[in-house]
Amino acid sequence: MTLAVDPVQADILSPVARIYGQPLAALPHDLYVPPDALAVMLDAFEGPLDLLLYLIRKANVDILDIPMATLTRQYLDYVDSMQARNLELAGEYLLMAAMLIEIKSRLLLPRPRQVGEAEGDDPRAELVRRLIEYEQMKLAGQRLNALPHAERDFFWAETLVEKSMQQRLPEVSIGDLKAAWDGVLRQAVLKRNHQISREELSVREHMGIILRFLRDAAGFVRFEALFSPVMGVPGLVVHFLAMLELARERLIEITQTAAFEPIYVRVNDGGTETAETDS
Amino acid sequence: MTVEPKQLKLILEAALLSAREPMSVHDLKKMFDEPPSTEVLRKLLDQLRDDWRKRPLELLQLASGWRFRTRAEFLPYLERLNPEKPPKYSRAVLETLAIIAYRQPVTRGDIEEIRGVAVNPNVIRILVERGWIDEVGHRDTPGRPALFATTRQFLDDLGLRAISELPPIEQLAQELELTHENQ
Amino acid sequence: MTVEPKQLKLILEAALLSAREPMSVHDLKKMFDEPPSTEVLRKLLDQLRDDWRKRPLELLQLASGWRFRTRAEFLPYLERLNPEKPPKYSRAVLETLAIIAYRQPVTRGDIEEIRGVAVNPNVIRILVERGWIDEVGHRDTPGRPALFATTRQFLDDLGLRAISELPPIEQLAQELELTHENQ
Repeated sequence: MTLAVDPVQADILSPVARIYGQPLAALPHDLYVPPDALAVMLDAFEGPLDLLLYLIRKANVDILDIPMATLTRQYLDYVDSMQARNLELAGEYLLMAAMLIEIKSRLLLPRPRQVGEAEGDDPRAELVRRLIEYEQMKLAGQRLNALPHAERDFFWAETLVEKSMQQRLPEVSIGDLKAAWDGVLRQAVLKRNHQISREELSVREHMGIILRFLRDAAGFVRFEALFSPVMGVPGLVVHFLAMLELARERLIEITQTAAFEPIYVRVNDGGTETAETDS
Repeated sequence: MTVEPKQLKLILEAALLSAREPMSVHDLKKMFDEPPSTEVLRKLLDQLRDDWRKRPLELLQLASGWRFRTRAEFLPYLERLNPEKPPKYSRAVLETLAIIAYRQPVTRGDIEEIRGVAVNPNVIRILVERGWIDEVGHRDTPGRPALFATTRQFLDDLGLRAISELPPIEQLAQELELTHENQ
Repeated sequence: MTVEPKQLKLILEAALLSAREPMSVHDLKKMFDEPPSTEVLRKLLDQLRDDWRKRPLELLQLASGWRFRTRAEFLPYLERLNPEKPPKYSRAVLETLAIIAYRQPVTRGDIEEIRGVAVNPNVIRILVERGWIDEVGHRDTPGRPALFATTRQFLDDLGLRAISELPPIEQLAQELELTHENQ
């Protein structure tokens, strides 16, 4: 598409109206919009460029071949009616009016066309560039609006996560435990009222195991039942030591009715009998 | 411990259905002691998307990750649940958004030049509050005007992965010409 | 227009998967020009709940309506996406636990003697509820105080095979001396 640079031909006011080189017998019926009607649409336009685009589209003329005289007259009619009703809106519109008048007057001045003249030398070029860019953005805005929008055209999945279903328990590491023990020891040293002695830990663990076993058995348990070969020799020894320790601390009761009779063990439930003699 | 693929997919599904944000592959990996490879995750995400083909939600890959959304066909029903209609954006807002989206980063002055009118501060505020645009810097010209650009959330909310997925502007120019030829 | 049951179920699913609140049958009816009967809706909701039996979410009927919720088994994974700082035990709890672990079986009196302060009953309760200690008997002394020992679960939770795998007490005694000398 080329710009029709003949100023006279471009001016739709001239008797021979041409649009895309097509002569028009009469102006399109909607080329002229009465200013009163425009005033009704006062707020419908986003600015002078929007108004110009409207006038151009209404006139069915090519944006690249703007009939400056008609356009300018239409535009000024509109601005007049705007000014009559709403002065403060007119600032940008007036600036545009001045620009249109300037372009029109430049087009009217006959000027020989130079060879190799750039299109940009058409006085309308800058206006056309701005109109095209504005229209692009106007259409782009419509396109964006047509895209599905979150919350308007669709909703995100939103399901419940109930964190409270999963109770978070404090974590304790072996290191924490050791640090706590160190703290206890330091306290104990400061108080100097407690003797810390070397101790075989596993005996203590087996004391717990035996007590738990006896508790669950709830009554006398045969001595042998407390030992299992799977413990291995070291395990059995520790287990036996644990039992002796328990007896010494009077935590369990060991009974035997006569020599070589079965030995029974139970938790010391506070009965007055003592089992030490039998152990 | 490694999680087997079937279980893995269920975990991804649980996470994506309950997430309040799009989840990137990087985010998803955080759920595992021994995270599956990016390749495995992508494959499972694709499978998941396929699994949901006939379901009322669709799994989308957005700018900031993957997220489930309701399919458009259910909108007429769902919108009745929210009597509060989402705001319709004015032409001023939409045009400003388009200029920021297609010409970013731009200053208020750039927007005014393209639109030919002063920018109403409310228009910028609406877009900033929606989380769709933000200030990304200042142009080194007198007054050091703020430069605006669209955010990740803008892309996410429009279901796009990148700005390049916006309706192309070249196409608009073509349409412009086509419109003329048809007249 | 009436919607056929299959489509109806998809609409319900879309609504429930994207709802921010539990939805009552009354709410769900709002989506339709000609709402299905309460009976039909309940039947479909039951079906939907069944459909999701093997899926990572469960459809729950709560006091205020129906809602999809992530199944508990997936929470440990989701938890990692937004890790909250794990709660910590107080020094009293840790020291009591250490004493029980190293000196078991011990009575409350033993713990008090070692720590030099009275044992808060809550401390024992916390550890019992955690399943890390339990009563294994009573000492045959006046008042027959309960004896506490650590449990198998304590070992499991700390990744130990036996109490003997705790940092040995001899070492602690040496450290004690060293600490002592350094003072």
